[in-house]
Amino acid sequence: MSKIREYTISNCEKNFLLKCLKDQTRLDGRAFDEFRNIEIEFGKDYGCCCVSLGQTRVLAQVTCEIQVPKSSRPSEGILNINIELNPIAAPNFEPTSKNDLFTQLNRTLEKCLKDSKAVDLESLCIKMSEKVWALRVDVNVLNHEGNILDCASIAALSALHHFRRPDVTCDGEDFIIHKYSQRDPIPIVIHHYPVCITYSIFERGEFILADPTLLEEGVADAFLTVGMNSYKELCGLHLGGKAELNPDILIQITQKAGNRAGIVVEQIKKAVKEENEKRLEDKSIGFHNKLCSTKNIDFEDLETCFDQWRIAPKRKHKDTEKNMIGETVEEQIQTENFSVKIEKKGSQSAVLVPEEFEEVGRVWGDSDEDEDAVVEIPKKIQTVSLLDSDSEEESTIVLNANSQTKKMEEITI
Amino acid sequence: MSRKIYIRLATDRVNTSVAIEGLRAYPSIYTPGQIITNQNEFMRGHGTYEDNGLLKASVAGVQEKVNNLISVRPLKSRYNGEVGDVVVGRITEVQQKRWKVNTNSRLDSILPLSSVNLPGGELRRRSVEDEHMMRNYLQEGDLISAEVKNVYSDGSLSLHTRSLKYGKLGQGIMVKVFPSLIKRSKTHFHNLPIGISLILGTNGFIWICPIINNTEESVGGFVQNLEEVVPEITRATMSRTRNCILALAQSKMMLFDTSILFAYEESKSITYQNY
Amino acid sequence: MSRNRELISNIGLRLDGRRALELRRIRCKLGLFSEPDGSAYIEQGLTKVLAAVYGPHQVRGNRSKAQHDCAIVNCQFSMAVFSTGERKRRPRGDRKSTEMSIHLHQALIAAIKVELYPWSQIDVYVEVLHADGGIYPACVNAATLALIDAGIPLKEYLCACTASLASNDIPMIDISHQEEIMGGPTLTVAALPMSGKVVLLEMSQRFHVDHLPKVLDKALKGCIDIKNILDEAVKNNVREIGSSTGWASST
Amino acid sequence: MAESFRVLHPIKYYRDYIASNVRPDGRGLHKFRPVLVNIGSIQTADGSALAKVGDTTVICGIKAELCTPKPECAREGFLIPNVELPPLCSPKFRPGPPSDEAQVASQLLANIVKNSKCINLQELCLFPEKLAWCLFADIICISYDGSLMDACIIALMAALKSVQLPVVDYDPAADSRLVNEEEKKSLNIKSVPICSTFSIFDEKVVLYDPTDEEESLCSSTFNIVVREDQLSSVHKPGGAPISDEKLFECIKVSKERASTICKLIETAIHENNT
Amino acid sequence: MAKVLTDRAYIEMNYRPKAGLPCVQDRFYEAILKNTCETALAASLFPRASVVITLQEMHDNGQLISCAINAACLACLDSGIDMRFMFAAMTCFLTNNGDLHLRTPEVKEDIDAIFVFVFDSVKKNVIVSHTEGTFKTENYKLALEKCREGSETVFKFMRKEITKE
Repeated sequence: MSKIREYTISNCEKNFLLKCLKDQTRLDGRAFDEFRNIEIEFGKDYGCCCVSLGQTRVLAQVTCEIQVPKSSRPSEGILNINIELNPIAAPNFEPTSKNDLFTQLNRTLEKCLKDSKAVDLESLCIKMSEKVWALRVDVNVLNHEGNILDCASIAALSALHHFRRPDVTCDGEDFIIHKYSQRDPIPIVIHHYPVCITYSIFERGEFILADPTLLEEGVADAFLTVGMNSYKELCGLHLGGKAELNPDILIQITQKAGNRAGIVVEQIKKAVKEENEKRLEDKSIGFHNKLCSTKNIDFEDLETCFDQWRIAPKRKHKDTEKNMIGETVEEQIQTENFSVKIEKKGSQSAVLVPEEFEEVGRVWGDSDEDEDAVVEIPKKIQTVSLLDSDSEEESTIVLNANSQTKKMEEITI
Repeated sequence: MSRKIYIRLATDRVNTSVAIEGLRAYPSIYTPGQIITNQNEFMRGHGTYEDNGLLKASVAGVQEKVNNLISVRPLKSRYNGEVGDVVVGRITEVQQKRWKVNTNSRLDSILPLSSVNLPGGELRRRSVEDEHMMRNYLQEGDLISAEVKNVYSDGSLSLHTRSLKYGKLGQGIMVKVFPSLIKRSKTHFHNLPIGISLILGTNGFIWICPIINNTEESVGGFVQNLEEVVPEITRATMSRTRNCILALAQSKMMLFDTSILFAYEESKSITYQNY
Repeated sequence: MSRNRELISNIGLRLDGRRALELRRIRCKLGLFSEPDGSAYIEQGLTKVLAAVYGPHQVRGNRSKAQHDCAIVNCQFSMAVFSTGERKRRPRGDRKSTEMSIHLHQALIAAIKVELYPWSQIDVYVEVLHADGGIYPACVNAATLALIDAGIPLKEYLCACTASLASNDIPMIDISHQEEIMGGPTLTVAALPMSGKVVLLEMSQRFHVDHLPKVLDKALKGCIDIKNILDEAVKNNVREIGSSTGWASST
Repeated sequence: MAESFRVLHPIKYYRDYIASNVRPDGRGLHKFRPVLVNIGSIQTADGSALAKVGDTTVICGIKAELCTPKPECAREGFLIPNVELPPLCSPKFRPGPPSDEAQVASQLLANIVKNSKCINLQELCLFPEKLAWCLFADIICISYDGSLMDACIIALMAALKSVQLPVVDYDPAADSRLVNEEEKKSLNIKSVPICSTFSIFDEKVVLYDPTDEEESLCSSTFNIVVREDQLSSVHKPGGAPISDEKLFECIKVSKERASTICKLIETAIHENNT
Repeated sequence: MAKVLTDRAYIEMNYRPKAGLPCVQDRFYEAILKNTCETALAASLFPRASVVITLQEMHDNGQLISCAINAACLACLDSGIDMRFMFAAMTCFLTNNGDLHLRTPEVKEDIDAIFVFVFDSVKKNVIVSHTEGTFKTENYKLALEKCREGSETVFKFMRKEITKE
């Protein structure tokens, strides 16, 4: 399928943006080091959250299952992180392709969360070198409006923080996995909370913008992603693109990122805490709060609910209903009873021939020849299968061809 | 075959340089990023760039100065075509009204249909039939010798074969060396006294073939005589020449008729085993 | 953190006997092969990397990729199956190698003067023969040498170096594999050392942001040292070729 | 002439035929093709059957393996149906990983097996949490000419009926198993679901048991699975809408057909045993 | 390029589960969704084009496939692509005491069969029928009627939603 090409930015857009930057203005009116708003919502399941950073939106879900640990680390659980770039987020994304952006996003997030040992993997061990919990964080990008990485890292971290795994008790040999309803599930132990903070670099470091939008991403020379936790510890750092940056600018940015990290982590923790309290109080939870609470579906509620999910502004559209079909079904189906006969065709096979068929019987007529063919088929298979089990398939094909040629002959006659 | 084989890492390799160290003063060598001058009366040539009012080198090589023009010439690079160069190339594509030729340049060169000698007179208009016949004249994979007619702004070359000495090549050997090893001289077509003919393409492609009697000139150089049997002695000479050229290239010696002849003479003392 | 203390001994020596700011031995060679336009081999300690450059040449394969204003740079990183302790089953194509290729590409386009070659393509192939820590820097340095050998214009040398933090205090450079697995944080820097610009920065594990300036500073110093070594090798190479060809010039 | 007309204007070609209540292969609109069942075709499998519906030929081989049950359902064994559509059965399939069509067919088959409860999975369990049979039912299509599901289910059910499993003695204390190859027993097949395929041509004419060509020209194809006198699946995955009366007409027809095919399978099995 | 159809638009359907990689079950849903949209969209108006519809599961609280189909219909309406009719999906549950419910029963074990129907908005004919479990024809008939009634509400909602603003 010829795919929609990657979004190319026209020269005038690019020049306009750069010119605005020279006037110390960003197109959306933010200050250079201002970030977009973060919104964190949690789903009904444990470890499910939806994070939006401005218009960029991702959905994260943590799942767990029991696996055999890696032989190199027998006492550690497994953490897998996967960011999926759906065509739902941007038309040029493909559901299956693993492009450069995909690799880079996944690796950077992996470094930020996994290599910095944010999750206590040892607490996920059930039995040394036999059973451990394998956590899987799936991040689905719902809308791409720049800076997927920051959004994904917040979502992944919130989801991990929110997630509860089922409790497991050991009963001698057997392990009992308790359902959520039986025993209180256990949260994941997180040592520290690292988030990614991305800056885009323009004109070789002349302008540095925090949290770039899609357009800004397209124009920027390079990106600096800082993985940072609330203790201002670096957990992964990546500068890439066509960058040429002075080290002192770099250090300056990382310092700034430290402050930002504190704010973001605070927000994540607060959101999770509020959510957990809600759960305790048995308040309605999940994305469609209002929908769940009302017994009868009310239009107003549905609307507000859908409005929350509406991302793109509404378009006017023409009345589609007039194009609908208006054909009437005229034909009547005649009822009929089957009169069929089942013929025994030699050993181990039988044929069902509808009687009407014999009347029509042009192709399928039961002439002697045809009957012979039908009888012969199983015999052939039988003999071959006795001799050599591997060649059954081939022989069957041959025999099928046989019957076909028979058919052909009849037609020609 | 019980010969011992020595495998060494590249760092242990001995360069087969035949130069005598310290015989003469080195010209000034520049490496990428090195400042050439801070005076701005000089003009920026190839291999240099300006950065904050400083003229810096962008390649590793020697400085060349013509009046105010400063350039740095790398001792090894892809072929940079100049008008009038003799090149040997390979047809990679037949397009409408032109052929694409690989000449070891950074972009494929172009041989327009209007720049070849067609059979039956030079000053004929190119008709539609000629366009259809293009693949009959030259097809993908054919080797040609040609001259650079024009260099376009993007660096691609336009070639022509409008002389009887250019055109399709027949039987022979092609050797590929670095273009900078070919010495530019008055003529790049040599009939060596050892009974072979050489075309030293400035693009680093060298063509070795038996001496051809100029009989089929009238057809405009689109005929390959593949029937003619080249005697074994000529073949041996050709192969020996080829090996000499490779040996010279290996030791980074400049290639021109004299150096190849000398190498050939020198190699005679080493007999080869006839398998 | 207790592990980190072992990285550097009381008398300031590392596991392999180096001092904190000492590079491993670098040996390199240019122009190994005749088929590529440029090739180079580099050894940094036990890490051995081969690089080959083809081009600039006409864009092959997907022609729509060609750019009207600059050359496209195609990088491929691969590791020989025998380069690591365990046999590596997938020498290229897994997430880490793809990431390496991407990072190599990002660093190289910052150094190569791509704007000189419209519609062209430059291929850079790197093969790690022996991996002993600091693979990425070795690849970058080898690629730089191969590009210089191919006569492709660069802004300046592109050098890369790793740095780490021992005892949570002492920066050290050029991390070996042994030190990598002992678990210190690793900062990889690719820089244009002459102008002191950072081109690519990569970090794994964690350390406090306050340590970054000094670690980065030492890594950049490492880059400068590497640049000096490479420069020497390049000059020798030019001298050698020059004297064999008799400094012949077209004029 | 007729052949080129068929290639150039297939829909028109069919319309002309259908207008006179007959299909190009000579069948009436509401006629099924002959069905052939052959049991025990593959000796290496624990159970096997070949089914032919018209030219559609599939072969099903069942291999049984011992495995540990899943912790979630510790008292159940497994029956895993898998439909393969190799390139040899029709030019429209390409080599490589299973096509979407094959995946959908496998899933549909798994659904039917689950819905019709034709086999009690608990009977496949030998010892809770420790040992169970896992039946891999691989169905390979040898020739594809429409109504794939009909053939697949007949082959699967016939093969299941022919399965002979060795008796296994399991000692949970010592975790030892003893497979007695001498003594074999058949599976307890509780019911036989039978599938019938229908197509809707031009959004109004229902064709029974369509061929491949008819399926591709029709705007909708649907299956009705009948188990004894009950329905176990009415699967219409989109396509042209159908009116209720036609739908229920088809349900009625498929019930009648199911009983005859059940008898057919019984006859074949009986033949096998004698 | 291989998927280009010369006489109508190619409809590509992507169904993404919330967690993990897409499995066979998701392909099955994809096939139903794709066939439904192919019928409803006036694809012949856009030859050689492609329409990509991506659905992302957000939360599964039962009736997932119905929800996905209705979402696809709303998304198609929102995109302004020409359609022949709207479609709406309804799920119906048959419990072991023989009752039919449009809401997911609390206890899973009570469910005997599940019916999913999709109707067109013009003649209210059946586009999709998907069932789970075994049931009698009468039950099927009743479920069909019940769902058809229920689909009215969904159509009403869709109309209101698109004419809003």
